[in-house]
Amino acid sequence: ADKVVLMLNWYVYGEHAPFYYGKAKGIYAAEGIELEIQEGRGSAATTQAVAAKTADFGYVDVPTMMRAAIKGAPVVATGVLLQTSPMSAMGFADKNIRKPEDIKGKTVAITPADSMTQIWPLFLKKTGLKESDFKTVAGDGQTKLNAVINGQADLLLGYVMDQSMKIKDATGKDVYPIKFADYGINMVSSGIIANADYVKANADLVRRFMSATTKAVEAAEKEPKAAAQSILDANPKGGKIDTLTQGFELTIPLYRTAETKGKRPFQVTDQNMTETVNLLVEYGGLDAKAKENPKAFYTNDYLPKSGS
Amino acid sequence: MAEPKPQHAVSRMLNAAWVRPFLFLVFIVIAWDLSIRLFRIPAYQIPAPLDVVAVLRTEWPELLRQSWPTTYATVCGFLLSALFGIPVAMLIAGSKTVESYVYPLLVFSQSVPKIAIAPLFVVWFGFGIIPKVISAFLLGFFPVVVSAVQGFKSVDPDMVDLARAMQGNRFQVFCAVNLPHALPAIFSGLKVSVTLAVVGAVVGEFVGSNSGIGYVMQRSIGTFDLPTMFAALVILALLGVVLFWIVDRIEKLVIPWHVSQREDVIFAA
Amino acid sequence: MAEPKPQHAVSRMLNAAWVRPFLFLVFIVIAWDLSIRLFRIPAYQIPAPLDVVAVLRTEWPELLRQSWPTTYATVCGFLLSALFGIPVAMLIAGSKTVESYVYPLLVFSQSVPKIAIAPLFVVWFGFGIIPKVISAFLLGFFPVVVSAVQGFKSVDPDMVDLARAMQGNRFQVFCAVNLPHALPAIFSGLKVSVTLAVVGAVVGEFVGSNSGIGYVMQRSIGTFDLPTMFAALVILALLGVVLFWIVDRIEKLVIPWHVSQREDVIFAA
Amino acid sequence: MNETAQPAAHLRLVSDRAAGDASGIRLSGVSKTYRTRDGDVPSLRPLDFHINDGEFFVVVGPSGCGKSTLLKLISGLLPPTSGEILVEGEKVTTPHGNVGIVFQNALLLPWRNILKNVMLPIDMKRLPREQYLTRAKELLKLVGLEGFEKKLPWQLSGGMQQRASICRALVHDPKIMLMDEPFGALDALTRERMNVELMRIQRETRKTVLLITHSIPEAVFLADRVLVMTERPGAVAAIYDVPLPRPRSLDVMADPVFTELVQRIRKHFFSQGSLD
Amino acid sequence: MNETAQPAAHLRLVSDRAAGDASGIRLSGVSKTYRTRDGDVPSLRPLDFHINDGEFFVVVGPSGCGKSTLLKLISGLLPPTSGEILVEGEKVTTPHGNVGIVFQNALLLPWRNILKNVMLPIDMKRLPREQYLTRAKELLKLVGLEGFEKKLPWQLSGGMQQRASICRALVHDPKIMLMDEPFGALDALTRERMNVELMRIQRETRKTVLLITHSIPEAVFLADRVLVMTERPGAVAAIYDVPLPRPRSLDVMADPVFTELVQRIRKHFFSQGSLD
Ligand SMILES: Nc1ncnc2c1ncn2[C@@H]1O[C@H](COP(=O)(O)OP(=O)(O)OP(=O)(O)O)[C@@H](O)[C@H]1O
Ligand SMILES: Nc1ncnc2c1ncn2[C@@H]1O[C@H](COP(=O)(O)OP(=O)(O)OP(=O)(O)O)[C@@H](O)[C@H]1O
Ligand SMILES: [Mg+2]
Ligand SMILES: [Mg+2]
Repeated sequence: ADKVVLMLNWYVYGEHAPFYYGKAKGIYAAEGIELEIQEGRGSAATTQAVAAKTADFGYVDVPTMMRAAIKGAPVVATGVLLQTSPMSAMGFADKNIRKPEDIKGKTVAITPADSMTQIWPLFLKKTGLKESDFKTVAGDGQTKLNAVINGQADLLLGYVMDQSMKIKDATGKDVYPIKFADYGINMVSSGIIANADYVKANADLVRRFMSATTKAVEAAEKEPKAAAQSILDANPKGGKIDTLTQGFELTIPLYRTAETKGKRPFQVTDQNMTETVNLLVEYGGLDAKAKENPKAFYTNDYLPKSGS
Repeated sequence: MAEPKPQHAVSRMLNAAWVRPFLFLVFIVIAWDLSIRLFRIPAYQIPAPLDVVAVLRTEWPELLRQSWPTTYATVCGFLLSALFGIPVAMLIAGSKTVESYVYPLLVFSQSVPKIAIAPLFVVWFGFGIIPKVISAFLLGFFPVVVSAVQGFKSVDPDMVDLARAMQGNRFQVFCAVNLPHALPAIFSGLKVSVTLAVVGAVVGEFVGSNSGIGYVMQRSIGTFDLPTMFAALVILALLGVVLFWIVDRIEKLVIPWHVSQREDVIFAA
Repeated sequence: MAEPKPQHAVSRMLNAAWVRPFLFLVFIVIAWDLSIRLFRIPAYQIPAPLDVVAVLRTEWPELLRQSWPTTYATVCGFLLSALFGIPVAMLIAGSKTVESYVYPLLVFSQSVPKIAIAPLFVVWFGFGIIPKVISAFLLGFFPVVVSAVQGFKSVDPDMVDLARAMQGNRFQVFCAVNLPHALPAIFSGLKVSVTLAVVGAVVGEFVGSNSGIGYVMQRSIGTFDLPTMFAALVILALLGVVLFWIVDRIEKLVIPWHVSQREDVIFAA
Repeated sequence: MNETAQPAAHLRLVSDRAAGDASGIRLSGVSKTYRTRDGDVPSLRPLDFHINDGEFFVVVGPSGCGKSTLLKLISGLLPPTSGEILVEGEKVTTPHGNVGIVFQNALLLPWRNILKNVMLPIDMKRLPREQYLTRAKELLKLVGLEGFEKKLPWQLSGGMQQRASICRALVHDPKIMLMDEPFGALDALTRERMNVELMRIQRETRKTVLLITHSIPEAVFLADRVLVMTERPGAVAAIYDVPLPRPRSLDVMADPVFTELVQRIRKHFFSQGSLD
Repeated sequence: MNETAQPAAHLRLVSDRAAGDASGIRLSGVSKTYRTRDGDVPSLRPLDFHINDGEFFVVVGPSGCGKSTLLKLISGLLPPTSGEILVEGEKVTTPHGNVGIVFQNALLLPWRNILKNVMLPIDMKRLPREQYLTRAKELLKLVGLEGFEKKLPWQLSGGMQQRASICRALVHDPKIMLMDEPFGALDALTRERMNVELMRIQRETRKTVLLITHSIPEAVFLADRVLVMTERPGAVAAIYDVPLPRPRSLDVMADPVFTELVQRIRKHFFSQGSLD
């Protein structure tokens, strides 16, 4: 079997369930792939690792990959899994912040220049808010959580399936996310990336890998709990089963947009990608020359054709 | 002239070798517990010591297993620091020209936070032990150099003359006079270095490793598993204390002649 | 007895005060450029020096503005290190009992990576300057203590006796003999401390701050803006070099009597 | 010489009965053993003697017999292994009273220039600086160190350092002087000049002086009484009265009492060792 | 004494013409000025003299006149400000040849025990350790330090340290000995014994010895020639031949030639200073 290393974007959490599930169910083995899953330290680091061929595939935030690619990193997305953005502004449910207007006069915790913070101005524009309507505090991921938990901030910018779970874990209280996607911001998020040269040299292997991954996602979608359990089986210290399950369940709706409803996973539309690139160029500090050829960043060529 | 009489029995008891580490641990736990109660620190900020102790009890085989890679990386990084730091210090102390070029370079490299450049190590050296060792080395290196330079430069020129007059070559003179004279200073550098090497190894694990205490810590931060995270911190701290103690013992063996090793108290009654 | 004759003119030129920092910068840039070319490091890993210089040129007002908070936090943290470190070292050197309890405690606290506990500072002290100062202080504190303890303990007991015989009280004896004797060691600790304080301040900014070089750095990591990130690193490194140099100057002023300050070369020809 | 008959007054061993009062320095049963890692080093056998107030007391003895140890014991810097030391009636446990000490090696603080080194006792005792500054400068001039006030110790020759340390012991005009071979590194002329100066100062200010020396003529020239010690571990071999009138000039060295006493003390040494 | 008439041979200033060969130590126009931050300190005025091979050459002079500086110049540890020094015909620029030095302070390395301190030259010169170990122990015994081999320097008395440093200078049996007040901290008996020993060793091994001392009788007792220096900055005041036959015993001190020479040298000192 071919040995393949997949590096995740972060330490394992609910979103990663399909990979573990696929491995546990022998879906990868069936395609002749011996999969090794590496935990990561952020999308940027994983992208660099893939570019440097330290890992074969990466599961990263695709916009982050685009920024690296435009700087010359030889990486390409061979499948975009989260076609809807999980970005949201969230606070404790009992604070009753449910609409953009509720943010007025509140304090928002952000991490400087992370993907959410970059899109944040667009969200404000779309919802008619101004920077002066609220206060901002900045810190790293941990600080953001702490700030909300301790009341130094009312909201934080985070992913629906990630930070909300952590806050709930820590405090037992529910969190209400205001999703950016609900306000007309269409942007892709995580996907599978690989080294461009590696893809050329191993076209068949990439095809098999994507095929297996597609099947793994489909299988996991149907059995969220079992999929989450597979994380713990491989990784006994990977978290609590409830949190992992809930986190994964929150991820599933992000797999498809209105256009790709009913399709198999990873079948991202060109329009969705172009829109993402345009948004990133305008708000996300992506170099303007990215607009010239959005297709350079991704390919659906290695995905299995619809059907099975 | 040592301590005043009345406290003698008590202080001797408190100083008995086997009592100290024990008392010390008890003290830490109590201070911890007290400050949690006193400042009303909620459990999602700092867990109660008992929870941490529980984790340490139930998870110790796993924690022990994870501490080996960290210990290994720390020790390697530390040894590299000593191995490179002392000769570099030798060169710096030996020549003003070397000093004026190499020293700023070192300082330059030191003020860069390792956590910011550590991801590059991972890119270059992968996820193995190497990035951790490098990270530990980079943190531990500088204190050794600075202290050793100070030690080498503080030597009495008359003593150097003494050895020179015996036609010792530069290196012999160095080994006979400068090096032993600098040993106390070097050891003080090594002591700082060894604790920083622990931090360096963990930082290395933060950015790229799937084993080690740093990994355990980062993962438990992710799942908000504070008792495990603090258990990892406790283990790190203990690792630092043990390595520091080992360096201290070696110092006692290597420089028995030094004033700090004489039996009397340094400050008089 | 200093340098051999033939090199004299060249080495004097190379050592002229104004040439050195300039040469030093040139050297760094060249080394950087060379290693990029030599190891074929792609621009998305390490940017070319010229790109970084370009950022430094165009963005310098912003970068300058952002370096003030970092500098301020560094200096405050460093001063606190010195202010607390020296008295603590005094106590440790003064009493074996204090040593056996306080020292392990310090080591214990040192081996914990600050980056792991810094988020708690933000929780307790908010997003202002305080967590940065504390972080800088915590990193800078230990080297001062260790070096000062070594310095205090190395003093010639006969000199202490001399001052004691004049009926100086403990504190006077300390100030007249132990402290000046320990100054060279203390300064070596301060030099390590000041570079670590820079790192500490930046770590503080990483975890929670709206300004400072650490903030710039984190922002540019997010946008994959490597030239800006490296510009920030260069500024940090320069900050470290400048602060180190200041400490070195102060050392020269404070201990003109020390052997290391004599004009002759330490190692002889 | 008629040694076998009635010995001359100065050659008699002096009985060590002091006036019963509480003045001076009194040692009873004082011994010292250094404990080192590789066994004990006995340094002083129990000593009993006393030094009267205002007396010039000189100690001679072979190298390593415990003279410096004795001085440290009396100054309160070392605790005796047994016995007790009384200074002006009070038991010595820590450094005490109004004492000036010259240690065997000059022991100047390398971070103070010569003048500041001399002023050290003033700083330690918090005496008014200005007042003693002129005195310090005068003393430096007296010992021939004018112009070296601002130099650092390592810029002085061995003998100059020793002279500076003598100034340091004298600057606060102490009641008791303890001097450990203060003139060892001085040339003959300077040494004699310093002897005369020290004698003058002692007479004028009625100091109690304990001086250790290796020069027997110097001992006899300066002393009211001379203590001769045996080899290590040191004990009292003899204590001699020096019945030479004061003030003494260098001419006294020609006095037969002087030469006879010097001869007598020399014999102590030679009876222990054997010259090849 | 008939000083005004034809002076006795030993009282004549010796003309400093050496045999034209390249042996011994030759100084021509050697001067030294220390440059310090606050101005220059002239320490030696230009000196011209030479020391013959196998000669016992003693230097006396007032404290601070530059004797130690002279020794450091000859040993090659300090560069002269002007002039040049030839040792066995070769110009001195760095420490050279087969030399043993006793510095003014004992300068024992605190991290070596006494025996290892004595063995230092063996280590520096990479001579066979075993062979010299017995010699080192014999020397220590000779100076009365038997049983202190394993002690650290600070556990010894001042005089004992000085004796150890003499052993260190002798252990490798050097051709040239440079000794800076080697017996300053020794008591009269030990000192005389060491004088005799040193003289015996010098005679037996035909060493060239340059010895600095403050004791004029010692100088005359030991020396083939005595160099008298003036006050700082030092210059040659006179060089005296000592026409006493060898081997000399301590009895030579009663010889009128001896006493006369001592008197004569003393006069140099007293003509410069003035005794109050
Ligand atoms: N700190 C110490 N530890 C152990 N032994 C010591 C210490 N100080 C002195 N001694 C021993 O005590 C004895 C007496 O030493 P002391 O210095 O009193 O002699 P001294 O009479 O002053 O000799 P000298 O005339 O040579 O100075 C010596 O044998 C010495 O080895
Ligand atoms: N390193 C130095 N820097 C400046 N001046 C110095 C230095 N060493 C010695 N001197 C000066 O040079 C002069 C001669 O010093 P040297 O040590 O040679 O005297 P000496 O004859 O050995 O005196 P002594 O008999 O007191 O030891 C002194 O005036 C001294 O102040
Ligand atoms: Mg002594
Ligand atoms: Mg001298």
